[in-house]
Amino acid sequence: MVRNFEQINRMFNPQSIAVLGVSAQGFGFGRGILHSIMSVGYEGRLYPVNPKGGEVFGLEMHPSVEAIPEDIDFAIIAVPAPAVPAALEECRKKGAAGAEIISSGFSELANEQGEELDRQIREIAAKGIRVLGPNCFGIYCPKSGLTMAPGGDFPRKTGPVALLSQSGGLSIDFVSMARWRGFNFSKVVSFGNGCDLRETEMLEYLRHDPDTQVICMYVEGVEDGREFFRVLRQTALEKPVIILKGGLSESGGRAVASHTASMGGSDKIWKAALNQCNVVVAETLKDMADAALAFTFLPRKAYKGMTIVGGGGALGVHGADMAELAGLATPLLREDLREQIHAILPKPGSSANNPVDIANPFTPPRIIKETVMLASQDEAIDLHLIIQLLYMYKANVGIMNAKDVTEIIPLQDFISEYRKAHEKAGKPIVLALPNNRQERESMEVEGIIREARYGLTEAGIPIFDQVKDALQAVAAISRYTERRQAMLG
Amino acid sequence: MVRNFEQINRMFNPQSIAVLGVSAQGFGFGRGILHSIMSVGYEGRLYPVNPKGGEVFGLEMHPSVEAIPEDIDFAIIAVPAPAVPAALEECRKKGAAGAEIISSGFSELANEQGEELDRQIREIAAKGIRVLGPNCFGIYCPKSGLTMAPGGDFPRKTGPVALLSQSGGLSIDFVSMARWRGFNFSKVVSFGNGCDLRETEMLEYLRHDPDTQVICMYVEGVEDGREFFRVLRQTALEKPVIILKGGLSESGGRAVASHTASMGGSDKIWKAALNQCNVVVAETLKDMADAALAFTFLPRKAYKGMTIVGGGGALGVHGADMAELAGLATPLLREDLREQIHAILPKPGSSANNPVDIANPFTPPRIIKETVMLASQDEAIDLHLIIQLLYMYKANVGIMNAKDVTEIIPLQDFISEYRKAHEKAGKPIVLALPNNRQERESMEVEGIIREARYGLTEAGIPIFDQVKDALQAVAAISRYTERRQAMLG
Amino acid sequence: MEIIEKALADGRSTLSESESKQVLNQYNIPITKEILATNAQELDQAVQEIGFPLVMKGCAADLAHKTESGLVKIDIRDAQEAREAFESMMSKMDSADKGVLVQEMVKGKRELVVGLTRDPQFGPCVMFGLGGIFTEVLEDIAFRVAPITKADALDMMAEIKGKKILEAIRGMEAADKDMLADILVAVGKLGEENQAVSEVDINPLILTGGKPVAVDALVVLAN
Amino acid sequence: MEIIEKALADGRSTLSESESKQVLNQYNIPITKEILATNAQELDQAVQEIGFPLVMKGCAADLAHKTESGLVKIDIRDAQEAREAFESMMSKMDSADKGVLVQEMVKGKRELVVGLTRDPQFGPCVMFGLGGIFTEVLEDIAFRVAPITKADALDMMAEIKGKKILEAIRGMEAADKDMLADILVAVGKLGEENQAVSEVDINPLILTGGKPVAVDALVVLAN
Repeated sequence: MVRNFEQINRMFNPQSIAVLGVSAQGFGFGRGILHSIMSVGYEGRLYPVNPKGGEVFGLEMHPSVEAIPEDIDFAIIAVPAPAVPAALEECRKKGAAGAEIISSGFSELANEQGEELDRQIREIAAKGIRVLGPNCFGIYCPKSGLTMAPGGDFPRKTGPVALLSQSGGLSIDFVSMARWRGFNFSKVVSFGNGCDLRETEMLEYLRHDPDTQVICMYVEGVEDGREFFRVLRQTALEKPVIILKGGLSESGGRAVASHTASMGGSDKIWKAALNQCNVVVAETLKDMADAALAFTFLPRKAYKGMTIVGGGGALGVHGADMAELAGLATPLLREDLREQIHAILPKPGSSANNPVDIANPFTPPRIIKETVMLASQDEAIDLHLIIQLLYMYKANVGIMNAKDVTEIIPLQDFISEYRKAHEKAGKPIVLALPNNRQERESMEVEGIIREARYGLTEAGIPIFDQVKDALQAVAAISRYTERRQAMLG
Repeated sequence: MVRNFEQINRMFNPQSIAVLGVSAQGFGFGRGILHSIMSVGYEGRLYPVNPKGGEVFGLEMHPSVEAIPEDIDFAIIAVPAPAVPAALEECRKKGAAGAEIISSGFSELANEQGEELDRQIREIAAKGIRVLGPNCFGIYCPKSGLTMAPGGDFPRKTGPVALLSQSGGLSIDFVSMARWRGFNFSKVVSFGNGCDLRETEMLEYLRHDPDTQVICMYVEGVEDGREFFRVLRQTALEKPVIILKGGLSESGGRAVASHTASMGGSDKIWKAALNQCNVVVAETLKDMADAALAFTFLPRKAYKGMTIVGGGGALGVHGADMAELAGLATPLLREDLREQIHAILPKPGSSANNPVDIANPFTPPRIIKETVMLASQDEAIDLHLIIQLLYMYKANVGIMNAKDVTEIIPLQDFISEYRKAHEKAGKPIVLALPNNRQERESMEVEGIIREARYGLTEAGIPIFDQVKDALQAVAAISRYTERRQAMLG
Repeated sequence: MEIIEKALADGRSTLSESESKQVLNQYNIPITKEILATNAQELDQAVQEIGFPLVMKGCAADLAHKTESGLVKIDIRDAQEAREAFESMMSKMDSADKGVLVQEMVKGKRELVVGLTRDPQFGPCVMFGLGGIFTEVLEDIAFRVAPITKADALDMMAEIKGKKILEAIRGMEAADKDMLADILVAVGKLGEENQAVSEVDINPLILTGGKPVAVDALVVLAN
Repeated sequence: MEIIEKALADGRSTLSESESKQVLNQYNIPITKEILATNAQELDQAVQEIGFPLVMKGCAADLAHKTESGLVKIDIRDAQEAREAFESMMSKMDSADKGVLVQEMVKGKRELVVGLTRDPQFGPCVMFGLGGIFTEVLEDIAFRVAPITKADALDMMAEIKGKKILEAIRGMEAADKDMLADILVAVGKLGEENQAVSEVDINPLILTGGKPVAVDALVVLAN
């Protein structure tokens, strides 16, 4: 197994790559992925292949794989489906550890010709070259500079999250959702039809991968349920695994059939199997991104009690309701702390009960920081949720005689005070930072919110759009941690 | 009752307003609301009152209400709590139909002095002046130009939605969330402690209000449950009522107590009562806004079958899963239509099954329009959901050699083709228009999405952030309509 | 209602099973055929009238945990058994109004619960759900604010998770939903018309061949 | 296992109740005390051994809807009743292997279900939930992929909505969760070790004084 992983490691970290099926002009997949890899700044050697020769993006085209002047580590195959088996065999002979086949037109068409091509690919793979795809987007590995076709501007910053997905489009989406949430990737793999490498083996690989601490998966069907289950159970004991399962509904199942030609499996058994393995089940891709953010930023702990701090009573009421739904408590704070918090809050309209009502959204960040520091002294409190309605400042522009909202939002103050709170409070802080002013005329509010999010995530504070998103993500960590402890006895 | 409503009508549409408690400088509430009303462009006569006289925003201050040169229709009271009863009595004598008391420091403090002030207000109200508040933000009525304190830039455009809320901050938030979603208001009322006018009477008023077609409510507790129930049941039979109930959890209930001093009531009975009245129950304020959008834009119908149209297989799988969870079906389309749709879709990678996979997010809007027009001919289809990933264009900027994304997104095409589809398809269209590229460096993508949202909502197409949001909102209409028909026998 | 007024006058906060069922009976809610016996002679008459097999239950106001206290005996098949049960039960109770309720044994596996509760905000509310031990185990119940319409009552039956229990399953007849709806409407009316009634608990309401019968009942009064 | 192999050799796709229980018994799953009688003499012996009250059930492979077909009689209290039931049941069945199962009457109100199913993707899966008519009415069941650990089994008990049924309620003893867990683990093992078994259905598994006993069981074979 370990030997095998060395081969897969070579695929993720190739020194030389052949790209087959690159046209000199147009927007074909081959040319697209070459462009992406160059844009992302891959440092190894790139060998575009086109029988007609010529040049592309300043690189010489090679008439065949054989004509490449050295052995290759990895191949990206984008030739038309019928030409794929021969191309793959050429790459194998050229020493490639593996290949990703991004061409489509295989078993996903659910016709005989497609099935036959898949079979041929499997035969060649069995001779020693490992294959991702066909009908996939392949690998994004920020460490090595390998990226997917529309991922030319993906970050090179690495992080602890891996994604394993049957769908290519969804991989692109997920990386996009991660970059502004502030978490990064070890490896992203889209394996499409999964003729050779697919969910189970890749999961086992990621389990052993020292760069991966959190594993996200999009699964429609699996090839060998029992083996997948065995590996999943073991993996989830070691690293949190977050899964979005597609095709649980009847017509979702039908869409799966036309999408990657795999069996959906029975709804109830799937849910039971994921639950049994202590998998974090995400309902939407957004939920998966929020959970990955939480698992990346927050200590793994069974969070029970929390404070909710925000300006406006209804906000706190709603927060407490959502917390209870998520299985989190907002207990009344210790009396001495309540008194000290009461003393620093603006009056009237504030409340030092938990949820803590800071009276209005314009209460200075220093006071919120102090509130959080005080509340941290309560042993019943494991975590703080601050609800920050920055967009509310917009309504004050007129009466404050300001030029625009950037003048009156103390943005740097927020970032620096919350940074301090994060460093000194001794208990994690999460922020809900919604923007309820998304009209065309308030782009500057969006700009500020993005700056705030960037500054705070850089400081290590995870930011969520909505209160409910934050609470669900925290609750997922609690559940995972508690059950893991129970499973380990 | 009708006579009573005439008095309330006068409060919403005053010709003259006294504002009590306006300071010449600073950011006090009185000065704030005066500024807001002037900013919004109120056309009636405004009389700021300050015993010291002087000027504010170019208006003469009157030393007392009595000194105002004419009788007043409405009063806005922002003087300190202990001075409120006397101020209210002055306004009553000056002929005011009603007043909103935005000062705080009353029964919400849960002390004897506060209770006593509330009692005095009730006594004066009983003599004939109707009161909103205290501890409220009062009225926003775009038709008359009356607005709330931080609502100086609220739209003057009127619409069919009314909001009735104990919380003022939440009212502001909800109006903000409405403006970019594209729906507008008949009346928004925040009644705070609700000494006089509150949920039941205002609901009855809105039931009779010809300008109101959809009623949203934020409720923590009610004064007379049985009477509220009776009016709610009758109202929801005539107009959809969407309710966000705060304080169902234990600590949410505690926050309610400190917020507006009303009883939360038992969780189960509340849910049962709302269900019995066929209320649309919203879990979050965002859900309430999405439901209001759907009820405003879409015909009231028991939607059952729908198409889901999007680029990328996993997207359709997920859409179908979410639809089933919401109780909506995505049936296979009629064979002849499937063939016609298949013929116009790009290949390979597309599927004319339902969900319809348009292969990638860059398929021209004309093809999506034609798909929708064809699918409309299927009798099993009541509605279309298009999933539009405009942000995906951003990744193509490099390979397309474009200056930026605005160059390559056919924005006007989208708007005009979808407009045509909306006008001619004969079945409603809803759009999910997420933005998964919210990093600081992609503000231009956000700008385009907002333009698209604006253009499409202007054309009558409701736009939701996420697929799940759209499906939940449509499902709410189906449930409301079906149960209403059942209740009417 | 006379029974209620009398109990209130006596300072009692509950009605006995027998009294509770008389109240239900006045609202046309079907109850078990039953006779209260306070001595051996009444017992013999009651047994003769009800017929075997029968059920016997200790009966007095404020009796709790009848089953656990040995105050319920089912499937009594002869006079000897009945006499022994009577003596045993009488010896276990000490209130002045004590007696033994001789009751027909209702055949039916499906137990439901119907109840009334007073919510501080919404007043009398009708409850419907799975009965017997499942009321406690599953809390699969629906509430409606009274007064309720027949449509409300049917809605309640459709709302519980175990609604399939009302269908024709395992060779049993479908429940008479019309009769059930009438019972729910009647319980709401009972709550509306008797401010002194703070709770009603009919549990179990057994489906016997599809027809509901109140087999045990408790009316609680507000003091 | 011999019983299974014989049934497969006979081309059968189900085991009779008696055979099914023997399979369970080999996995240490507690079953009712029972004796199969095929003639009057065997009946008398069986009745004597089991003792009254007892239950009689028609027994053959491929019997469906026993209750509805009059092939189940419970609470038989004397020899006369037993003889009548035997004759009536024998006359209603026509397969060669027919017989009547004479069974102890298990006391207990709480019915559970334990089962095994084979999922096309995940293989043998163990099921646990509320039994009797509630299996159908509520589908309050939990699944786990086999083999399962004891912790998995306890997890299943905590997962069902009606988990309170396992607690000490209404004067009944708490269920012996340890025994229940062993049963669930054993059913998983049975599925793992016998590829020919496609389904197991133990319904009801009755709690009698907290101890679970398999009162009815069906083993389905894959052909």
